[in-house]
Amino acid sequence: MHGKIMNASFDALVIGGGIAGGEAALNLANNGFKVLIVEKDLSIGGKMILLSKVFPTLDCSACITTPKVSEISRHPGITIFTGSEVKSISRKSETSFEAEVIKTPRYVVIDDCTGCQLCEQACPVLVHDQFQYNLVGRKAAYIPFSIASPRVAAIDIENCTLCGACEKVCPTKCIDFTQEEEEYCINVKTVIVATGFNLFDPLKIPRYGYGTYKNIITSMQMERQLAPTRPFNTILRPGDGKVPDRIAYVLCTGSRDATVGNPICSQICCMYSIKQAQLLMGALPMADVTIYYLNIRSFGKGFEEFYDQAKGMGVNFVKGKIGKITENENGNLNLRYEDINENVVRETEHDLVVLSVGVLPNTDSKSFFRDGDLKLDPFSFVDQADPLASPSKTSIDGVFVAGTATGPMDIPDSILSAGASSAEAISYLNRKL
Amino acid sequence: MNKKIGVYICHCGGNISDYVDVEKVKKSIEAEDGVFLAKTTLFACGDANQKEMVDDIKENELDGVVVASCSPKLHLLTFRAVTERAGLNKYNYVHANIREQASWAHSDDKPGATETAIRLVKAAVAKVRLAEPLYPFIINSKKAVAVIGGGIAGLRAAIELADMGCPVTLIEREHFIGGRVAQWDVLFTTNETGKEVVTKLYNEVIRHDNIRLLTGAEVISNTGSIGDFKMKIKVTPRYIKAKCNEGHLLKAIEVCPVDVPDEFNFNITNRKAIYHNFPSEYPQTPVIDIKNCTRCGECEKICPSVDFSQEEETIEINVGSVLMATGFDSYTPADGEFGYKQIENVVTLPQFKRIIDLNDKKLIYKGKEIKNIAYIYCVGSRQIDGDNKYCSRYCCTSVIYAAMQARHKFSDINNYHFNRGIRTYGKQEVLYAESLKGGDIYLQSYEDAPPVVEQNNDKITIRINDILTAKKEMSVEADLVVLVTGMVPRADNSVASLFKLPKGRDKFFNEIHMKLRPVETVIDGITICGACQGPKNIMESVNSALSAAIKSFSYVSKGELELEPIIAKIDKDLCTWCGACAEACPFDAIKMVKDEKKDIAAINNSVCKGCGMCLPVCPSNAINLIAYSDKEIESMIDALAG
Amino acid sequence: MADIGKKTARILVFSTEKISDPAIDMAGLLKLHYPPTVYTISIPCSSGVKTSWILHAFEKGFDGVFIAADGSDCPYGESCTEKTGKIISRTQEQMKRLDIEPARLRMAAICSVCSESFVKQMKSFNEYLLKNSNN
Amino acid sequence: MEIEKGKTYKYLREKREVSQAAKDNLKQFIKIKKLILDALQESDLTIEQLTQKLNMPSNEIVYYLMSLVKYGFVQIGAVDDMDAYFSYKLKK
Amino acid sequence: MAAINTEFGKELKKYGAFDFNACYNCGNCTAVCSLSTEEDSFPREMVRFSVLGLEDDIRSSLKPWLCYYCGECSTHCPQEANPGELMMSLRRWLTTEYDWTKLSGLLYRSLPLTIIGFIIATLGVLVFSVLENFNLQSIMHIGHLFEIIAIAAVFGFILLPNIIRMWWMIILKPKIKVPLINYFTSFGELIIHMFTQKRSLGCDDNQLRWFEHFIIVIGYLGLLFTTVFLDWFSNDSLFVIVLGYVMSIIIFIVTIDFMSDRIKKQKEMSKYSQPSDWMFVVWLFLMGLTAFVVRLFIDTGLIEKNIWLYLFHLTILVQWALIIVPFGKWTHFLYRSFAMYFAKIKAV
Repeated sequence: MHGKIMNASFDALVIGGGIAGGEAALNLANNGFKVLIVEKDLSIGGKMILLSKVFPTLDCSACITTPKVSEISRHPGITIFTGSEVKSISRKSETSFEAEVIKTPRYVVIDDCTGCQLCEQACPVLVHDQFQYNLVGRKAAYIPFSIASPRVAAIDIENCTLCGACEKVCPTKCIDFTQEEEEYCINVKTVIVATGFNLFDPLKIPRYGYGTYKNIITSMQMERQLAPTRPFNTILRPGDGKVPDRIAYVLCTGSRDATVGNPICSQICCMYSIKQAQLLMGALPMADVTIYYLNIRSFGKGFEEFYDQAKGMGVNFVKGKIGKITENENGNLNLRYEDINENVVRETEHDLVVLSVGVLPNTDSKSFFRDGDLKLDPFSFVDQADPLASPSKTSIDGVFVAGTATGPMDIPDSILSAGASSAEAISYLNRKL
Repeated sequence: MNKKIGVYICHCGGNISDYVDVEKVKKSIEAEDGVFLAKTTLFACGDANQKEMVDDIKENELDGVVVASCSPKLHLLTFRAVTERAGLNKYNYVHANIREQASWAHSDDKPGATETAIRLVKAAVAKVRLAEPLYPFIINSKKAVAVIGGGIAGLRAAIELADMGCPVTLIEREHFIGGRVAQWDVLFTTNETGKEVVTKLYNEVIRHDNIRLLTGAEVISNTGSIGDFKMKIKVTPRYIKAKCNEGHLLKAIEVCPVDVPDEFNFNITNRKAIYHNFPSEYPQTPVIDIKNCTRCGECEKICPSVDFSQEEETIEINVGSVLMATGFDSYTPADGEFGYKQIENVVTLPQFKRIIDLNDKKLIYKGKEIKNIAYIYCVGSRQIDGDNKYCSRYCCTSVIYAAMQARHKFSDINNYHFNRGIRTYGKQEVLYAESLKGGDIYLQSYEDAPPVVEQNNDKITIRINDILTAKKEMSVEADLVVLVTGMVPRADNSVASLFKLPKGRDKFFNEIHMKLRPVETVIDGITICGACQGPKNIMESVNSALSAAIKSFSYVSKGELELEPIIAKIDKDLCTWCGACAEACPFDAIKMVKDEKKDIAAINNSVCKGCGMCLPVCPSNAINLIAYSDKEIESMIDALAG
Repeated sequence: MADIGKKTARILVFSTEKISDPAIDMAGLLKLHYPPTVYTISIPCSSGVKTSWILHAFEKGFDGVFIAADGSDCPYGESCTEKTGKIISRTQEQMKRLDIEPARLRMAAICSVCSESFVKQMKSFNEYLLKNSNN
Repeated sequence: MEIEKGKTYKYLREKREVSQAAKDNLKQFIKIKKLILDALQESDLTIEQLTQKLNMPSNEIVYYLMSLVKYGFVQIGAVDDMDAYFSYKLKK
Repeated sequence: MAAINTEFGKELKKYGAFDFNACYNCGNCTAVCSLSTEEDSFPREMVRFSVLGLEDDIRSSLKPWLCYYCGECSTHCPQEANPGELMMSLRRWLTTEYDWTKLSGLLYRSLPLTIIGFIIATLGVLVFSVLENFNLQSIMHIGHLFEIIAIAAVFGFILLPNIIRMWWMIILKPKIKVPLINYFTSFGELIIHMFTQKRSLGCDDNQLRWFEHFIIVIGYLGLLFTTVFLDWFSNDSLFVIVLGYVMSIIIFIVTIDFMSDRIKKQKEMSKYSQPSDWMFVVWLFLMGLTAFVVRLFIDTGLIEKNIWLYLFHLTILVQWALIIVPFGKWTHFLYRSFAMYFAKIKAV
């Protein structure tokens, strides 16, 4: 059905171009191995590149990610397929795998695009911008975000009306609607699964009213509002554009909750919420920020001190899980919870509510391998075959796992896990070659 | 020579531009001598800007570049690489730190911050004006790594390095390997015992030709640096012949009259001067603890394998990189802290784990059967008054798991957890849920109102104002109190001071950057991993160990390294050889040589570290440090003075 | 909030790349404010500061010079503290001769995490210099 | 069909049906864009005022207005006395 | 200072509670409960007291009675600790605490003992019938007298002392000072709640449940009034006959719905049924049904030849009056109403 199938071979296939996949690929390439990164999104950098600042140092996330990302994209030993998906992987021999990779058309010739954004200006269509988590719109011809890598345009064909406006203005004639899906047959010796995580969808908790009440956002939407590449120029309620001054964080939204099928702790929400609270207090000095929590899990290096710092800045911490949320006529929200310290149920009004959504597995990895060979753990993360002595080993010899594909973890842990998987992959390659 | 200089001023996505008027900075330096172009950018480090810089340098034939952005610790190397890609020598690049030292430091004073930034950028421009191209020295890097510490992290790193094809010397201070993991019994998630894990790794270690294992070994000196560390290692003998008869040895242990506290069991039991840690420890040969041995000779009479003639050795090794995996100590509570050492039956978590391991069927401690156990959390962690502000991260899971193990192994155990908020992060949460369902009782207090342990007659009572019960005062009578002690840095960290490793606020070893360079230290060639870097559980330790292994490997794998050409330089005309510089040099890098007419000093390029200690002592001002010459420093001072 | 526009002393800091620089950076990171007229020049080691540089700074109008010394943490060896001390005393003697108040040169060991101590030093030095300024 | 560079959209038009949803979405955006820009033509307005004037849900106004800011049609004006609402004006 | 007693939790499991130990004290249950107020927050506090075994605090608390078991707390409990079922178990436990005879505790904890009790009641009816030579007239007459006497006796010897014990536990022992006048001013509350259970209207689930309960209370009291005071089976007034029919129909129709819920287990509150729950609803159903059929047989003249039918009805009646009413779930109806009354007294 497709034209031709292209063949290529690499030493290692890294699935996922987030921070873990990127770090693993760099380690491998720096040691002389040829690496292919297959990234589903239009840009590498994963979720981290979209964050505001990172705890506990408050470095801006982009400042850490962008140089890494440009190092990856420049590296002669690394090939990157963006907008591509692994369809299947099967073992071909003792020492090799064959991967079927589908590259969906971008309708833009990456090498020719200069990122001038003229097409974006010309495009008449406006749809929700997924990289701004739907807070604003984007065009159907668009550059994913300003620090994307590659920073080139793409056409969202689902929403494109084929009016041709973009093509008319493109100075380098790099827009090409004749592109078709390409199928690659990739031969590799080892595979690193770095498929990352999904965020919990709060629509699954109807009593919180996300989606219905417009001034409830997810933590990722707040992350975007605080990021340098933010959608609004300041922090605004998406319901009516008001600058909020009583902001609430609802921790454990979709974590530690058997009723939504996710009994585990997401490990990062406490800290990112504390970080956002600190940033909000900086951005909106008059605002009150309240964090409703079950237990604060500030366990990492410098985390407890960071938590103390937030308390010192005046962030209000209330122990109690939010039971339900109702909306007032002015768009403000009433949060009902039990104040555990006082042992009484209370209802408190806030004008913006941030749901600190949890980490869910990205179950894509399940379908890569034939016959369900890649074992998953009870929570559908990639199972670690030997979690204590070889944390990146999976149930398949020669396939390693890095970062949040094995479970929730923060950025430093993801990077260490990526380091571990690349180390194991290199010694595997040494043993097999 | 008039340079063409390009200046890039970074917004840092608001980090700088929120406090520093970057446009004003740009305007005020545009007129500076030599500045050809000045630009502001949202992210200087972003790919797009990097490309733009390369294009600018090429197109305009710039021969000097300044980026004013964050600390050079983060991105000096990034921009040096950019200039190199553009075909410009990377030492024609100068970094101005206007984030940490201007926008952030003076975020309370925007005009002040802007003014500071202007001066800092002008100083950088002044410096780059005088910069000259420099070329790195290439040195040989010995393809070998020393791994210090034979615990789980060290073992795992050593195996990985060996697998990657790198010779490793694994140095363990104790006579037995396995570190803390060997001391733990059943381990969380896999239910393997610590012994099983250590056995598995030990078998790999001895299988490997690339690994040389030294036990009872301590690093006593280090000279040299990256690529070429020269270390002396003192190896204490076992005083037992390698080939020994086990039956005889067991008898020898039996007859030994010495009785000293057994550190392996955290002093809850005693051992002899000739001892095993446990029957299957590694290496399997027992040891005579010569410090406590009375030389009575009883063992020698029974066992021909005992050999007091063995002598301490000093081994010299030469490696390209050092990987530190020295582990942690468990916090020792102060006398009287929750009754420690004042009330009998108050033990620490590691002791408790050993107690579980040593008992069978019934849980007996000090002759009494234990039924009710109280666990007091955060002892030595998250301290309000003490120094340890940090959370030790592993203890919640560790103690919950140990408590469950006690409940399963022995009958009728009641567990009471006096905690400050349970932190079973990630998948460990299921363990907490299981513990609750199993009937363990959790009581929570705030840090400023910890539980109180009291002894009345024979009974130990623990009282707490439980915030989960509206701060009602609750009490429990316990047979055993377990203090859940956190991780602290090793008390004896002499090996670290040999290498001058920097420590963080928490006194653990500090990495350069938690996310960018998480296992590297400011001392080139030395990597850190495991719990010596901060509290970690086993999986996290191993992840960092493998990351450190690959980093250490990258220092030595190519056999050579590039070194910074920043060294001292002698002005032959001015030098009159007085010897003051040679005396001042801590590295012995300066020697006298005969020049045409006179004696002068000469620098050994590959030994000089570029510290500059020789500069101020020269009476004739004949020495300058490359890139820090009088001219450069003075022109910077001029620029800063404004 | 700082008193914006209030006069502060001009202080030149010689700090070291591996030890005191990180502390000064961290002071910024933690937003521990100090006078904005404090400028830093980074060098490899505090025992490499030349007297002539310090005198040059006074000549150019700096009110004070501060050496953020490595102290015992110095990666180049333990002699650093002693050597830096000697430079200070030698320079101060020269300053006396040139009729510059010797207290306008200060030194303190700033370890890699001594951010608070650095800021304290800068504030007290600033106050001292303002009080004793001739204007 | 011959493919002409710069007019490849014509090629795809032959092969691919543009979905009705995409067409509707475009129509709606053009309509709302015009409404908002016309309203701002008269005077600077806050989102609250726009909501009343256009009789549209305020969250939709936020979405479209911010998109218009993003693409340079509208710029952000002053904030009110309560620091609560910004006004918006046309970009000249 | 209160000592922790883990035995209590184990005891409570005999009353049907389970998994409540899993509670990690997030307070979600309290927050989603629409009956929970700042003055009276539950159920988490009760869960916590149960885990720690704070018997005295539970005994003196009215909170278990303030819950009408809509089940929201259990549905949304992130630890699946079933606070709703715990509250139900606490009501059972409290019932036995109030009961001076302690017989209700036996019934809740042991199904065999319950069955023996029912068999004894059945045998009693049989023995009595044999003694009366199966004479329908005299059996029906004595049956009617029995009803009057049983009601008076159960109320006088068991329920009244138990309510006094309840009062002692809730007001007297915790030394709560209550002005005497409150007892009179709050009396209306008792009556209103007894007949309408209006508090359950605050529950989130639906108004139908409240309506059903209301109807069944009306039906039950109506049937009781018709049979006992109007002597339905011996009365010839058309109004009384129809009234009895209507009341008994209401009872068995509504109980059928209740039973089907318990079988379907779709609603949270009907997921976990204890024998005591089943007994209550089944016997109520049988009462309504048998009373209906007996009167039908009387009206159609079939009863003479089918005296067993009346005996069956009588057996149900005896079991109901002597076991379920004084010791079983029926008491909840009474205690709940008094709980509202005491709550009002305390609050005024």
